[in-house]
Amino acid sequence: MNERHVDLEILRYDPETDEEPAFQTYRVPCQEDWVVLDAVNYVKDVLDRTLSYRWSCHMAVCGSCGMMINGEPMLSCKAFVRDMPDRIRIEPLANFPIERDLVVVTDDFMDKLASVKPYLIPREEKAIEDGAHVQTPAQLKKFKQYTLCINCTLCYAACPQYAHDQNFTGPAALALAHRYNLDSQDVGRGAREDVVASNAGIWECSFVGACSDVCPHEVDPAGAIQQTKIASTVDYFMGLLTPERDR
Amino acid sequence: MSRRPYRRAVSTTSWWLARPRYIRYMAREVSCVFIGAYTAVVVVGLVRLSDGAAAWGAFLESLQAPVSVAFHLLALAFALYHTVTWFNVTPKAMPVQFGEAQLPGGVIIGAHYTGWALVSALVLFLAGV
Amino acid sequence: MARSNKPIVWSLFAAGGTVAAFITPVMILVTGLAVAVGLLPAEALAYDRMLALVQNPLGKGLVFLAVFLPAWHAAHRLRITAHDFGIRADVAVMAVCYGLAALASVIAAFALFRV
Amino acid sequence: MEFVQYHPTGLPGTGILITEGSRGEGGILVNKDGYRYLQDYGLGPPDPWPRNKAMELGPRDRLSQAFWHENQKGRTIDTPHGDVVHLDLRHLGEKRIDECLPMIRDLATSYVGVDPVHAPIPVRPVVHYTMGGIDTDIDAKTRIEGLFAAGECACVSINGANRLGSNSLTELLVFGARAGLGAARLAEAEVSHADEAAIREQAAAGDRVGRLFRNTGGGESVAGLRREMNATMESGAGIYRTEESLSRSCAVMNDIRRRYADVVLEDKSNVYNTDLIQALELDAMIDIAGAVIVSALARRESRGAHQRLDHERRDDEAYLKHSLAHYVAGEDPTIDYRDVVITRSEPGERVYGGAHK
Repeated sequence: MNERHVDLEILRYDPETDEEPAFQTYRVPCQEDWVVLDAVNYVKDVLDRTLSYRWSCHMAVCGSCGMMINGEPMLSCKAFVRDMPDRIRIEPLANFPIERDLVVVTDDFMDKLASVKPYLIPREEKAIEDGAHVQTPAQLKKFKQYTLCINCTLCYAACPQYAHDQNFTGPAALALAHRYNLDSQDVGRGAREDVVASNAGIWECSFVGACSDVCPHEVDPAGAIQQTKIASTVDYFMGLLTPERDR
Repeated sequence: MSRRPYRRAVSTTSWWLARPRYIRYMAREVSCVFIGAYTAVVVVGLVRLSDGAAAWGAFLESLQAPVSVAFHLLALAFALYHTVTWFNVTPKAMPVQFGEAQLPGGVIIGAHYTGWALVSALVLFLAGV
Repeated sequence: MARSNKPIVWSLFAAGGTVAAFITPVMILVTGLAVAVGLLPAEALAYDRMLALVQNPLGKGLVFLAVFLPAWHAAHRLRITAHDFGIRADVAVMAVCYGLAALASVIAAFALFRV
Repeated sequence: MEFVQYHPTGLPGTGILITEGSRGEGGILVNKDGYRYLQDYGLGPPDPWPRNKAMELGPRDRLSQAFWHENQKGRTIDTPHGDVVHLDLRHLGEKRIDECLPMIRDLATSYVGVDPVHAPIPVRPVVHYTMGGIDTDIDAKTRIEGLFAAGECACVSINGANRLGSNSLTELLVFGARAGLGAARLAEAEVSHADEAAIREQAAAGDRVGRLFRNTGGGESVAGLRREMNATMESGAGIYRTEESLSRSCAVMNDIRRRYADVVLEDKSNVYNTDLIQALELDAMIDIAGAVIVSALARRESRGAHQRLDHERRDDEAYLKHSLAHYVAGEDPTIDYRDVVITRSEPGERVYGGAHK
């Protein structure tokens, strides 16, 4: 198999020794079918054991190996070296604080995710004896796309509004809220609305659309947010017309 | 443990130069300046129209000035960019589902362009083309 | 967190953006370019025709909407764009943008009322 | 721990799984001659349609074993990433593939450069799941007070010597919840389990990390030892085992265990030190590999995912039992047994294919 030498410029940062991050370059012999993660693993296994980064499944389902690759947020297990120039610049995901090397702190995202109540809120609890919850394929189709999110946070790294205002609930969390709002088994929309329809929620989004561009599973958070804006606007005016309605 | 998470600075003024996608976004947003300015021209025109035939004639004459033509050319380019970017995202904002089938985005976009062509043709027809 | 009042301005933005997308290009073409450079005969924008248009109640309404909605669309987007260019004084920006749109709407209404 | 499931259709090189769903839709497995070889291994007849428990929808262990035999007969296809057979989906057509298996098309196209609409996907068995694990009760409690385990690391015995696809969901959702609830209840009971022995154990664990940091000699690398471990486990304790192959791997693993003492950390940082994490993981994996080998050596029969070429029959009399491996510092684990509790499903003959009906 053909081997090709690629220079990886990796942003390094060890809080115990470094004032600020700096690039370090590694020359890596790459196989033709390698992804960037394979090249980074080569650095770790052969050239420099001190490099820190996250990865797990190597097949684009676990969402842990996101990195900025030549400035674009990507899953490094799905970024093929054959599509890249001979110098590949690798940085930790943008818009998150750097813990160490390519590892970022995602606590803020986790909090945002929890804030939109990303779980089914049923009308009433149903005992197992009462049988299955029934949902038609058409009802499933309404939200299925938004279930494909793997929480890789590439969309947060791509979002300029999150970059400028960390209060923004952000693409993945809002898309997930939309997913549950559209679910025929769920009645939690009102409970989510206080977070979703706040200034820091959908209204912080200016529809740049970069989140949907970088999504590895075509979830389209930008579309989800636009749909939520329309639904929330309808809600808002309905609320004005019927102020006594329980909101 | 001596954690010290490092936060990289993001420019608040020039961030959008970093990626082509951001530049396209800003071009779309800046279209509002031209749509707003053109709307102002229309308002001036309405005022001149209400001032009478002479004022309206003077207004029409001022539109022939090279600077006016240049402005309108630029405004047209941005207005067209607004139209294209606005229509192309309609399937995202307003998806249409029949049963299990999703109406293809191209159909929704195509319907908008068709409507646009009809409206434009109607206006041109009324203008005497 | 409190629910936002943005639906008021956003609905105007969305409606205005749609109207602008459909009619602004052809309006610019007719009023700003075609007649000015002679692609369309000057009669297209003749005083009598224009006056007839804005004196007709339906025409009056349509012309007002063609000013009012794009103006609010542009105002709201300009507010966001100012933020995107790093201007963080949102209250001042909001006052200027929405103020201009309100002013344009009022003047247009006044002119249409007068003819 | 001797029961390790191989998934029959992984991509060569990466080991990425091509889901059973692709065979459920009607995908077929063929050898280098384009022959549906599964019919030679008691899984036939080779109907053109998918049938439950027959041909390509036979159990994972049988399909993986059939591959091994085809490989022995020289009827597999040689690639730079090892021998493969072909999973052919072409007859399903582009529309069906895009509707039902979009992810498979994406994975195959991206990772092996094969579009299943136009060409068969190269696949081979890949190590997939350990049926064994930390011994827990039905509340996910382990033998160590205060320690709960759930998921693949645990063995609550919803799998036997084999495992059905998607059972991991039960392991996670049901027993994950029970573990969490159990741990929360224990924490609320305000009982302190920090007795002297526990404190000594914690100190020993801390010392283990400290020793890794202080170690300067040797110069064994984690990645190098891990690669050797992978190779010997695959060759000696893989789809088929023998006394001889297992003993060979046992010796290699003992050597790796000895050399592990010479692992040196390059990374001395206290923040997100993955060099340390990998060293600790390797340490644990060496123990687990030892448990797999020793329990497999002791089980002189073939059952489910444990197939001995030198003991091909199942022996319920002697081995209808769980093997329990106990850790002994620096030595092979000791093995003892516990009876299997049989509830609704009696052990029976495993018959597949449609011919017997």
